[in-house]
Amino acid sequence: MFKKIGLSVLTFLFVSSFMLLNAGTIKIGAIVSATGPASFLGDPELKTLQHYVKKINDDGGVNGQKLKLIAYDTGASPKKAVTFVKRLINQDKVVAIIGPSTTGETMAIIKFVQRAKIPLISMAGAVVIINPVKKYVFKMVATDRMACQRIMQDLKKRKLTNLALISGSGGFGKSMRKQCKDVAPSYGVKIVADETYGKKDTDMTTQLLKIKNNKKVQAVLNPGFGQGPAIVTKNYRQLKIKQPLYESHGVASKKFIEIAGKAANGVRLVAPPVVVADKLSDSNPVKKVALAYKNEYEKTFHTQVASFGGHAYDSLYAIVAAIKAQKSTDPKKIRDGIENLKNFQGIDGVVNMSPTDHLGLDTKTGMVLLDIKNGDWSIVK
Amino acid sequence: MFKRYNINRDILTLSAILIIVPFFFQNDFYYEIAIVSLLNSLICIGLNMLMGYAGQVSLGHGAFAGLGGYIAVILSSNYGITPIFGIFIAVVTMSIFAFIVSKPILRLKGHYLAMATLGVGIIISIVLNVEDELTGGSDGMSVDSFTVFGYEFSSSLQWYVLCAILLVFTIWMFTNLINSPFGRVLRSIEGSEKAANSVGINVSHYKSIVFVLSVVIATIAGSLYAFFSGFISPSEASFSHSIELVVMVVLGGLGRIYGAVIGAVILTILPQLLTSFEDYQTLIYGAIIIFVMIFMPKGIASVYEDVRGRLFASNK
Amino acid sequence: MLQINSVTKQFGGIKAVDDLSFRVKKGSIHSIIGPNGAGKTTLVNMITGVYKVDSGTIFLDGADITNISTDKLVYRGICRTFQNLEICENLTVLENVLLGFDKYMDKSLLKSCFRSKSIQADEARHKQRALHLLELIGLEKLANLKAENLSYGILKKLEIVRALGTSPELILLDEPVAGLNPKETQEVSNLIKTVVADEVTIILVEHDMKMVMQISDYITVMNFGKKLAQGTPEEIANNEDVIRAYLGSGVVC
Amino acid sequence: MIEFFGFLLSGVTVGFVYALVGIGFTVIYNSSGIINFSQGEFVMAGGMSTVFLLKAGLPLGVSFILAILITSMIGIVLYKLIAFSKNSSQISLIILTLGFAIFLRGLAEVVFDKELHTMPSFVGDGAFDMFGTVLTYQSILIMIVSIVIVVALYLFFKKTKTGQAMMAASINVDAAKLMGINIKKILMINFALSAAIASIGGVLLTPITSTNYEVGIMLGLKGFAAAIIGGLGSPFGAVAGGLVLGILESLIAGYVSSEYKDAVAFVALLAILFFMPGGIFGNTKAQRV
Repeated sequence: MFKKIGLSVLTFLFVSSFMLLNAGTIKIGAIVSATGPASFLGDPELKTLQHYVKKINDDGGVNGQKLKLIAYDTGASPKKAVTFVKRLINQDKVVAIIGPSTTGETMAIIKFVQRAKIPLISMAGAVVIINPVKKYVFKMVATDRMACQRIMQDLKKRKLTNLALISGSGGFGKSMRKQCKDVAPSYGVKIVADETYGKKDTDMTTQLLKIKNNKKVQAVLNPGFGQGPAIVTKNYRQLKIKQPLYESHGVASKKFIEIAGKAANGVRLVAPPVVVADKLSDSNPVKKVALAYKNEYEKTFHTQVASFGGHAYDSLYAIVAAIKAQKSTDPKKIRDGIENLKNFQGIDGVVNMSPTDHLGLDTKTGMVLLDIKNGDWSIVK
Repeated sequence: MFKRYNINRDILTLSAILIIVPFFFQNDFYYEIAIVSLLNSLICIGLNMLMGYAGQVSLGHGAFAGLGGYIAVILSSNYGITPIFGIFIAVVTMSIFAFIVSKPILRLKGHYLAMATLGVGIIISIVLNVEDELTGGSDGMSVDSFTVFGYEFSSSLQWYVLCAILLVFTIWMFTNLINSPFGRVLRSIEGSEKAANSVGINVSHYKSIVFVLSVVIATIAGSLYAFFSGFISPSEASFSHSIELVVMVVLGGLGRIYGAVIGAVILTILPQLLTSFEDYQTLIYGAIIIFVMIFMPKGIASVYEDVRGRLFASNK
Repeated sequence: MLQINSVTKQFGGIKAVDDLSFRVKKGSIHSIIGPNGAGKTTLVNMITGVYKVDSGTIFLDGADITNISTDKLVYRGICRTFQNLEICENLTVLENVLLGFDKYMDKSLLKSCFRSKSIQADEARHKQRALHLLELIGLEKLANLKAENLSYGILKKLEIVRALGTSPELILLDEPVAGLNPKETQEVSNLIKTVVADEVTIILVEHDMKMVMQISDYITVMNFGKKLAQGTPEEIANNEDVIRAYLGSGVVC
Repeated sequence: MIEFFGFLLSGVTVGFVYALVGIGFTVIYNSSGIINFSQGEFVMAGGMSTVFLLKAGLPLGVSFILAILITSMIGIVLYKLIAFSKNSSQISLIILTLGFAIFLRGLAEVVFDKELHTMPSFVGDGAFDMFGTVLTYQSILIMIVSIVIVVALYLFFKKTKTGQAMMAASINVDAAKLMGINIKKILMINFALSAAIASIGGVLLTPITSTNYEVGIMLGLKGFAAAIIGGLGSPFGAVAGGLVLGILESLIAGYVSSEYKDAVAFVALLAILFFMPGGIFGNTKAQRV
């Protein structure tokens, strides 16, 4: 008896808690890692999505319909991302999904959006997400491969040909490490040391010590995001390693400077242009959108803009543009709409999608090279 | 015939519930939760046999389930072995592994045993994280669909039926086992190892058998979960998953056959209900565990048994 | 029947049992007495394979049984009870006794899982025998009660009955009446006598002198791990060494 | 060779932190026989409280002391829960402390946040150059504080009346009761003390490694491994265990694979449990049948 009653009570709770009836709204799903080791990324992304969905609705919605954002926080766990993507598809019945924030999570859920035929715009960096092209998967963020190329260019210019890698072991670090190793030879750069560290490691002294004792090393590159690079940077300064330290676009956030503290000064990194929107030259096509976003974000949330929020902005407006263009909220139509985006002025650059290119980002506008000076960004000329 | 095969009221009730519940399901997501509940119940039944009946703690069963799942998945996804055969090899491998591990580990007692199983579990989870060529590392790997002799399990209903049948069957076998001389031996080990030893029972042998048995069930459930969800990541094998399983068993009621099921169902559904409390999720989860351990240390099932005991006392 | 040849056991630097030898005659009740710390329980633990013997040998009916584990000894016909009660409190009284018959039971995993007919018949048969044993100590009415609900005195008897289930040829009773009142002591003592009637050899470790003198056929006295004296109850009662050791150690039992 | 000393040195710093957590385990275990799985969360609570008190504008010293007091209070709450549960089964107690750990983690998420935090070093960012690596002032501070705590504990238990009463209580509860020792009070002090020690570790560690709400999980487990490796029950053993662990980890990371660094603690733990159940410094007690 108890079992029966218990189970029926639970079933009832279960049923009633999911009674979501929303007619006439366009449901857009979001999977972000707003907390946990990738909160650097997810937090500004979530804030941006919430803010601009509200803004769009206040301005009358899309084609007369209001948007409804259903966002879940994964804490950067691929397992949770899988659970949530199923929930978004089966339970919440969204028409498009934005996210996840990280590569690992994105790779984990691709299969499910492909099967359910729901368009996904990922906010993660790795090139593997859109190469090879998958019908329902897009991304508009500069790839790690582009970041690598930009860094290698700089290394070549400074005649630093022996590079040491110390990469995070998560999806982003792994993918960028692979891409950098891949493109290095074409710039005449040799990888002379290749260390890794775990997602939640709190001390990288040992790995850095090995690099320090390697006499060939002329520069060090640290692909990774989250707390890892901050600790690497701190340990790097503690060990007084003299060679220049390069970081990836995974750290293009004020949070990085905050955690790494003074150690961040002198770090050179690649970043999406929005971070330094106000410092861009007026001829840069991105400047107008990026600056407007940056000002609005900083006014609303009273914190300095992080590049990652821009990914969310672009993804959201790309979906909106697709819905407007197709005059439909059918997921398949939205997909077609995204694939046909031309000359889309995003924060991260100008986008021209095509059936063979689900990135569509223009390389020239996609990445800028920055130095950290006195706790602030400065563009490397 | 019912009597001969020991098909008792509890089994029939459970079957009835399992048949009725799907009528309340509104969409695939409900099935999803139900299937995960069933698979967790399965692991917990094995774990309960180890902890509740033989009295041996294991803080590593999540890892065993995860590793078992990985073996089955890697075999089928990377080496093209049919899933069912993959699971079979995983079961055999994990049995041997569990048997070897059980010998030194089950000599330990109390929190030393807890710590040793925890250690083995964490080592497994680290290996799964590090060997990314094979396992996809911390980002996990995606899993091919589950086919049995050409029959593909694709809809949620198919999975639900499979898991429900498996659960009922396992519970039936488990009930028989516990009520047999074999089960008495297990319970005597929890009661007093010395007593068991003094009447000629090779305690370490039986401990190993139960350990292997519980790992086998965990492997089957873990593999099925991986095939069902189409994805596996080392978080299946993580410390927190192991803890979750132990909490399910203890919450439901150690040494109570249906306790494991009740605990598993509640703790699978609870986090889904708690997503609306997002920030407070972990807090509430912890508070519930503390509450149960303080006020119902013998688990939820014990409350039910007390009530039933009073009601049916005269019948017996 | 049992032959102990100069066994020795050390803990740290202390010799708990030191070069001890004696024989136990078939069908007899052989008591081992001695002051606390004389090494009696250590000796029992060595005979039953709980402790490894440092040196010396133990023979049962001419076969070497030195350092064979407790559970295997059961199959050779040796069973024991414990000084500190070892009863499975989570089992019923009947199940505790049934445990004694464990060595005769089929515990194949598959048969158990699928509830084979043979196992059920087996179980029913042994249940009858177990109930019969319970009748010996007048507990058949309490058969389905959890053992945790019973008094200490009853559990002490239960332990002896459980040992009987293994059909032993030799039983080692480690202080079977420790902590019992005179009435219970008498009951246990009677029980032991009826057991002897069934031609089981008994090694009895006990402090209760009255009982020892009453039921023993032969007595070995230990002190500081060594054999102090041995003989029939009368001989021991009149042995000056024994009297001195008991008085000297301040323990009068 | 210089490399070797470098690894050794970086291992020692981490080792002392494990030692501090291990000592905390030891204090509770000695007095109550309970393995407290929320020990790691005490470390987290210490670090996180300090960070947020600092953010609230309090001076470093005050924040530090307040954080230790807060954590001690948490320790007392745990004791009260355990005492209230009147539940002696080991599995239940393990689950109870695990549940408390999850609760604390959840509490930290709500009261603080899930972000990573850091704070300035107590003694400046300076460092000594040694063996090709560096020894930061903060590391030296951790070592000194750990040693001071161990010595203080030793003196407390051996020389003061309260300490001796606590020792007596741990050896024989009933006898201690007869002697008029208030067991409940002593257990409570032990829980508070253990939490305080762990929180000191948490505060000292934060400037080096940063902290967040889940930093306690691994630290707790490794601290426990340290305690067992050193022989559960001896504070000196915990220190030795912690150092062995820290150095082993660093050497493995340096010479074998940094990815398997975290496994070291658990392999060592298993090895000790299987082959030297008494730990390096403990002694196996013969079991009485």
